[in-house]
Amino acid sequence: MKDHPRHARPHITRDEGLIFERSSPGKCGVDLGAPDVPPASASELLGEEYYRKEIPGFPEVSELEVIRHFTRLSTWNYGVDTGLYPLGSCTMKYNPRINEVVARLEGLATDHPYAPEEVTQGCLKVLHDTARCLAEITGMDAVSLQPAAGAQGELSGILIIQACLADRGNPRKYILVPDSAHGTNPASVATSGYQMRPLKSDAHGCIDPNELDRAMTDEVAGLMLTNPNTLGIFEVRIREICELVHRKGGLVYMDGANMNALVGIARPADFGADVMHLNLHKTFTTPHGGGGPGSGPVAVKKFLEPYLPSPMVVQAADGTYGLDYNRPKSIGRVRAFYGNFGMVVRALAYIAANGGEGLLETTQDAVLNANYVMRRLQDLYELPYNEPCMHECVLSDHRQAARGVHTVDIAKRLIDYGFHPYTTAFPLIVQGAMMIEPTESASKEDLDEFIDAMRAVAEEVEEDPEFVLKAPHTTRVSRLDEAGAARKPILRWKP
Amino acid sequence: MKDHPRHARPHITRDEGLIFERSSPGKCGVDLGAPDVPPASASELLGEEYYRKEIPGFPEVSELEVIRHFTRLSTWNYGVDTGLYPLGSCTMKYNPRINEVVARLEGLATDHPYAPEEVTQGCLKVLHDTARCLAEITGMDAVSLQPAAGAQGELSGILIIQACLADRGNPRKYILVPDSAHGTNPASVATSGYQMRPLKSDAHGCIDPNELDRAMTDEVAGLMLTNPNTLGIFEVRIREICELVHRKGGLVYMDGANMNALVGIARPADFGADVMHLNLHKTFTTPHGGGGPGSGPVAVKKFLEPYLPSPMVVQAADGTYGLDYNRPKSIGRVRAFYGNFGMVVRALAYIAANGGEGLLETTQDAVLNANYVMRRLQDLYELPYNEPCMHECVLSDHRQAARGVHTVDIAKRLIDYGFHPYTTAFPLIVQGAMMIEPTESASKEDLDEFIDAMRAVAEEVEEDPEFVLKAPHTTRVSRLDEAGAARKPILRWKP
Amino acid sequence: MRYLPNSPRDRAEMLRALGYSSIEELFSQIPEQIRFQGRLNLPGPLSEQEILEFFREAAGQSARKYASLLGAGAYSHYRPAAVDALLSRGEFFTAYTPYQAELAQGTLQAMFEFQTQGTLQAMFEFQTLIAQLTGMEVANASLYDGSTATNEAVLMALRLTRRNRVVVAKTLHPEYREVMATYLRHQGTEIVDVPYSPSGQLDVAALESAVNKETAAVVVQSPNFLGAIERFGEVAELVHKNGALLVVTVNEPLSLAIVNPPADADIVCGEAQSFGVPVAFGGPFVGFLATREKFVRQMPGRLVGQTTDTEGRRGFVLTLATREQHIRREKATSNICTNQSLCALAATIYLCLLGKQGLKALAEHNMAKAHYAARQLADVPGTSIPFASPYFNEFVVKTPGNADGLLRELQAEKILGGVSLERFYPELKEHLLVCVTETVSKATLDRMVEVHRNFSVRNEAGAGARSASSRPVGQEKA
Amino acid sequence: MRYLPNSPRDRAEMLRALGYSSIEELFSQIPEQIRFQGRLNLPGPLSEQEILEFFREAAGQSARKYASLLGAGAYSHYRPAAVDALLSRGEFFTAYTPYQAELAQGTLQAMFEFQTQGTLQAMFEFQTLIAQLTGMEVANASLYDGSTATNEAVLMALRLTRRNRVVVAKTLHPEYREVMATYLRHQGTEIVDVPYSPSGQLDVAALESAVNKETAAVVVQSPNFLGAIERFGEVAELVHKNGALLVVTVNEPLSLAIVNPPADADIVCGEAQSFGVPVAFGGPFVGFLATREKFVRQMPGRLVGQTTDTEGRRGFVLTLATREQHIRREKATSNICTNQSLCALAATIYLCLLGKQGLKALAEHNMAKAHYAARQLADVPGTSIPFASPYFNEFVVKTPGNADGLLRELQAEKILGGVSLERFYPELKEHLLVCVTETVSKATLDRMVEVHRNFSVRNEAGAGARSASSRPVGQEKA
Ligand SMILES: Cc1ncc(COP(=O)(O)O)c(C=O)c1O
Ligand SMILES: Cc1ncc(COP(=O)(O)O)c(C=O)c1O
Repeated sequence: MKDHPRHARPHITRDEGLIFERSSPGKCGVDLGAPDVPPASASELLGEEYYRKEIPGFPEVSELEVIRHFTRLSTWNYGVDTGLYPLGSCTMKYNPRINEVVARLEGLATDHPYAPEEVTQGCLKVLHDTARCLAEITGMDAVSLQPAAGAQGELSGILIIQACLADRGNPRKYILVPDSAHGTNPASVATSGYQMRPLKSDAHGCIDPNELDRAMTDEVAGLMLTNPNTLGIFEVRIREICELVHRKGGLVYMDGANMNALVGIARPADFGADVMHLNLHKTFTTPHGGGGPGSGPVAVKKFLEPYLPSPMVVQAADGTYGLDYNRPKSIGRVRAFYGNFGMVVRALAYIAANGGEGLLETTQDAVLNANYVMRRLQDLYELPYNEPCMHECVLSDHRQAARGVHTVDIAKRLIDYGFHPYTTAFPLIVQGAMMIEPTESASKEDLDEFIDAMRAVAEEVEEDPEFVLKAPHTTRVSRLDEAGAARKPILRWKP
Repeated sequence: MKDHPRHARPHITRDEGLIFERSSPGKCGVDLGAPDVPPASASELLGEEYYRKEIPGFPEVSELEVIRHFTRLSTWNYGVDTGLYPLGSCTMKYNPRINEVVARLEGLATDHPYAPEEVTQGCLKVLHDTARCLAEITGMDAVSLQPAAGAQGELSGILIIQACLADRGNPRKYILVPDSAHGTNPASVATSGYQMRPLKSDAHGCIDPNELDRAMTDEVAGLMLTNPNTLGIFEVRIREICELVHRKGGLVYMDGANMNALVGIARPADFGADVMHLNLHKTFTTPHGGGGPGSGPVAVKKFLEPYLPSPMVVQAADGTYGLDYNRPKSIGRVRAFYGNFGMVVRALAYIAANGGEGLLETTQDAVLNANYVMRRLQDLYELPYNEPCMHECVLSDHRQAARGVHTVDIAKRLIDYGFHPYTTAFPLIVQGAMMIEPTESASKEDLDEFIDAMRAVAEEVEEDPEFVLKAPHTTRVSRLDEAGAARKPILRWKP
Repeated sequence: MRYLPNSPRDRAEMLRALGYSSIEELFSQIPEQIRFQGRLNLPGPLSEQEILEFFREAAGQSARKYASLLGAGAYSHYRPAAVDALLSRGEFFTAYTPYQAELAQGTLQAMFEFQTQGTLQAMFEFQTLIAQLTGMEVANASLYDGSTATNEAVLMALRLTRRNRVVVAKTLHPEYREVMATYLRHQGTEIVDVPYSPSGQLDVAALESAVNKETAAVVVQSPNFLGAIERFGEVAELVHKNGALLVVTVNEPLSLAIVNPPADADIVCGEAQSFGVPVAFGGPFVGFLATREKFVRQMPGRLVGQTTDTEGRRGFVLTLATREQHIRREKATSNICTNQSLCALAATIYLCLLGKQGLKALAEHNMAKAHYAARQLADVPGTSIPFASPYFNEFVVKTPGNADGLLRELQAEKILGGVSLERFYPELKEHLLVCVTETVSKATLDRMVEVHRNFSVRNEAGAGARSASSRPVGQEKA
Repeated sequence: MRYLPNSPRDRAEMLRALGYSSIEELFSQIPEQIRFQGRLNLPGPLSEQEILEFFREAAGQSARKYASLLGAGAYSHYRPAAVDALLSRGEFFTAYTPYQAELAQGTLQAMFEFQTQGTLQAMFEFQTLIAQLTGMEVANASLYDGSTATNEAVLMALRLTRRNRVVVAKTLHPEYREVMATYLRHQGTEIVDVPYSPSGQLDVAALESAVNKETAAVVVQSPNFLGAIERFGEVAELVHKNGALLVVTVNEPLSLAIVNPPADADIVCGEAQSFGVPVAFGGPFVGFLATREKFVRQMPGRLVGQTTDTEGRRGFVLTLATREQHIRREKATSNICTNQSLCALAATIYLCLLGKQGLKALAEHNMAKAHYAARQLADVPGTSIPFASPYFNEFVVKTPGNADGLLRELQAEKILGGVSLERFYPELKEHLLVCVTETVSKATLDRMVEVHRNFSVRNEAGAGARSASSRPVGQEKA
């Protein structure tokens, strides 16, 4: 088989067992010293009934060992800092370092949520400013920063629709969700108490207005759509679609996870969405952190503002900020306190670093990059929906599957080439989907390397499919036994 | 060949070219904005004669690319954070994280050396406190924190001897340096203007008092010794040795690079040293940083205090701190400002974290670890000087060399086992030296793994010397062409 | 823009390759009338130095100069430097969730474990640590926060019991109760409150009458919102007798280092912010949920499992993903996707650093300080500690006058003296919830007591019907 | 102790393996009389929280609340967040020098390049960046600081020319001159000073008479200690005509982004602290030394070279180690071993971030600010800018009265207004050295000028022999 140029090589990395296996009695990673108050015997204060003698199996290690342990673990990870992370739908963009600095400033990182408003004006201002910026970017009128992640933003939004329609007399029963939707959409609908009704996409991967017209009965509360949709395609008839829903007494929820395609280009409020969420951990550069924390602000049109979660941050006439709990129509709280504040700080820092022009340039690069990848790969990989794409593109393994190699296998082989794989298996409407979102954080150089790798793998599939099926060949672990893990789950260490 | 258990495996790592190769015109990793003063044309202010249009070849990259570039480079390094670093004579111990925090505190990290003393009392206090601690630890009476590293500490100390003897009437001509000494010792002597006279070690690897007696003529200004010496052996006749030098009108300089063996156990001033340096980047946990910065304070007995570098930090009767420049007998400055202050902050944090007891426990662990390694390896590797060791031990490749495998080869093979090698080729008095300093930062578990690896390599040398000679087998690069590099040096990138 | 790695030349080349003559053409499919024509009215562009100045300014308008006795679900503990040093490694904080899995050829195939083994192993350790702390068998890899974790526990109990009625202690954090109300409102679930007894603990008699055979779960917090550590023996019996599940919420889990975990609980959930996660104005925090092994298939959120690779080496994967939204969509056990991984990592690092001895010592340290403060306050004439049950680092103090007034006086002394309880419990008008952690010095506590004393003296003088209002509050109808 | 990874059990097992019954026995070879018997009188042990408090206290007694116009070899520039984020990676800051090499079987074999390729490549980039900035052919991988770099340059020139006389501009940083005096005193080297001219630049006539055929090097700083940018054409000619080497020191190398490098110099050395290294009360900083290729074998300090591995892949090694102390011992080109690697890495990261455009823009920014300040000051009656030569971000201002008094007045306004020059140049009694970087706001500059104005008004009023003292200082005998 031809030896294709790769942009990665194996290098020795340390093994590292579980921290519990390093433990030895008497070690400790902190020294606390004596308290400055008279000592008190916890066992006496608590008495036998309550007093716990020890936590069996808890680790005992020194500070150094903790540093080594997690440093070593970290080296087995791949992050945006490592390289291109073209994971479709995840918007793995650069996480600016200044954001990490400002989020850790004493005051912002330390203020207590129940401290009096007059001593937390800085935090409140950050919340208020960010809400205002997000309203400007989406064209919406009001924003709550409370939801902890996208899925919670979705739930909040659906509950808002419910509250509004209930106020109008009938909350109705169903929410329409296109079959291309992200898994959280149907799950959030289910959590809200609505029932989900799927909506079939048309030949262009988009919502079919006729289909929608049929589905949009008076039992349907609204439509939950994603724009650009999960194929990376802009719903060109969006206006018509929203009007249709509105005409039939429904409301339009927009999943804003793909806003990286639209910032500065088009505003959901302008094309008809009534309520939407944003993922600060996608569009607004707050780090994914290996799975969170995220932040999923929900933005609404004026008429939905009364339903937003409580409390809201408000600015008084004298310029001071405060929390407004007097919101009788609110859906209530979706979590404790005011949201993932630390993420909000980072998002605001990102917005301010860019300004309007910077954000527009960012969107342009994101879309340019995705189109470049799509066009340079479509001769070797099937392009199921041949439309200009926005921030991401979806190819498929159709041709490779004929040789027994599927999207997952190609993804794993990419690892040997030094890349994090694209998203596989999503959206569900594309069999063998390969969903590629380079984001604006990829340079042309990165993309060319990635494209070369993808093309090389396509060749390998022709020449030696078995080899690809066994990939990756250069990682610390080889293919793991998933089935065994699920059959007899081992979910914790035991001595 | 037997497959020995290894504590490391290869894992894919990204390639990364030179930053210059990523450059593309118009990119920039910062945005400065406009100055808040009226703009000025540098080209006009400077005129053609002075004005530089551009720096040819200078890189142009985005912030993200800088992050990726250096993150990737870092993954090719091995640090104390990665694992055991038994590099003899280097004292590669844990660098506490709190030290990094306090050294970066605004005020300590930002004060200007020429700011008035009344507004820099905090920095001056840190210098003063640290000097006092180091005096206590060494038993010396005065300490200057000015020298930038060990070698500069050595030079300062030798110049102090020179100044003192000159004051006494005759600076003399020679300094005696044992043949086991670190390379900086003879180099520092040469820099001072003295001439170096080597002193042969005795059968125990120590200074031979008879030999010393012969060598210690009235042309000899003093003895520069290391204790424990570079074999890790405590000079048991140190008192006698110092007395001899003193009796013959000389002074004793002690290289304190090995103080990790002595803190809390013995004080150089108590056993006769007149002047010494410390390596804060060894004994006192300031990070090595891939080659510095270090800090090499010089400590002296009372009678040598007048000769210490200028200025000295002093405390006035009212408790305030200041700089004393009025030091007519001083050897002068050895560098600008007051020393590597940032390193001093870290060292003080380390001392305070430990207190006296902690430092003693540290020394004990360091010595225990070294003896443990020595005793568990001496059946397979030659132990040229069979003495109890202090903080490090020196074995040799004598037996392995018979099969054509040398210390360097064994060192390189250790890399495949997941370890950083020990020090090779030093001290010079041991042919094929393998100098192992585990430090107190190695746990028994680490040592057992290391010992297993060393034993496994010894077996491999027996079974398949060729394989060991080609090691390492698991690193990104294989053996590099040193000779070619030196013959036609390429010392910079060119377009 | 400094974050963008494409140069103008790169862009031009790519456009050319695509056959476009301008960047505008990329967006030509978007109908003209819905294109945004204006300029976004946003701050910036700012240089990094300007960003720093902006947020420094904001950070300056904070409570950072105040000593804080605020707890109530957000606890200030010292965060060792190693925590942030490790979290700041790009491989951790810039990685994605290792969550994708595909149902391929009938089996589930995970995709990203090769490049997220670090996070996966750390999450496995988190699960273990939480299981150890709570005394449960298994724990998941985090939920949003204590409030949603409690809510998810309730949803889980509804699924497990197929019942639709929940009994909740009034001393569950009031905001957690609000969250539950939001989520359950539309499920038609009945929520029944149980008051606290005069000791501050759950009113067991009231519980007895509240719990019945339709009850899915009983939810109790410990230490509860009033600081009281609950006793579970009788409670658990009552709950289980009715076939319901006992859900215990812990939002100051440091207590678990010296307080027995609720061994008879079915689900122990809560908030792990105390473990190395900054208070940060209330988020991001980190919810946890631990339970018995037999309930694992109804757990919400991600689970990391141990397995082996083809060469027999240990490795970690996300497992039981068929519970999750990306596989099961509307039938998933929860809609959660992104969770609080990095905060869970912080907690993992923190717990490893402190370890068995350190965590216990710290808990004792907190307890000693809180009890010192409470004793001093109890000595202030007119001021009392109304609840007699054992407490950890948080307790209620009753003042002889308007609590908000007292808080203002403390504030003038640069002390945030506690949370006024009236806001959450109208019957607790003159009561403050006071939390004392290791971050508060004895000197501050003494100063705090002085302010209380002065306040008491002044209010005692003017007080008329004092004896009436000092009757233990628990006896009032809750 | 929290840093120690051995448990009591580990220690006991190891002692047992060694046949010792106590840890004390490990030290039995040390004669009793020289064993330290007492307890070290040291602070601590402190918890991490206490350490933080101690240093916060110290940091509080600092000038951090002051705006600073201090330069003089230590420059406050904004440090982008990426610099510390990258330096803080353990693989960089906890690694050792990749310096060991052995002369084995007649050839030099380096040992540690396998595990330090990252540092090696970064240092190769540092060398390249310094060479580009200085316009020289090659640069080394750092020296201690600007002062020792200058001194090493002189020592190098002594070796290259085999002469023993050095001519030094009086406007070389006074502390650099002191360092040189310390090092050269014992080499019997003659040091000759050359004064500055009325313009602030080197007095070329004086240089002409000072330099001769015994002269090894002429050392000139630019911008010099008075802020003046030197012109080198004539100087270089003079130096080279005499067979000497021209050593140019630059300690504000940001100037090199808009000021032509001294193309005719033989060695350009100095201080790179400006590039992302904190001022930190004067250290650690980072010295650099660049020169012509033909002099490379006399260079001090480490050099990283590019080479290839057995498979033809590019790699980096420390090269020409036969110049260094660990190989050559007393015959080494310098005694330096540990250098300033991490600071050099900071500078490398910083320079990559700013890059061609950013560095130039920043230099222009500095220049605009400094010139604004100087113009405003020049407008203050009685205050003047005595030296007419071009300057970058630092200049001398002459005040109509006691400079220290003026500085105290500025200090009262929370401004550190400059360095009083009298301390270094007795003839410059009423002169201040003022440095203006991008970190100082216009508002601060305006406030500073106001203080000058008030000071001038007061002093002008009382001044008698003012006209005499305002004559350009350069004309006084230096
Ligand atoms: C299109 C889409 N919608 C919603 C979500 C859910 O967001 P979160 O993970 O923040 O809950 C995602 C995230 O993966 C997504 O890609
Ligand atoms: C024994 C000994 N002496 C002196 C030194 C020189 O110290 P530095 O590298 O700080 O100049 C070293 C450092 O390697 C050493 O090991």
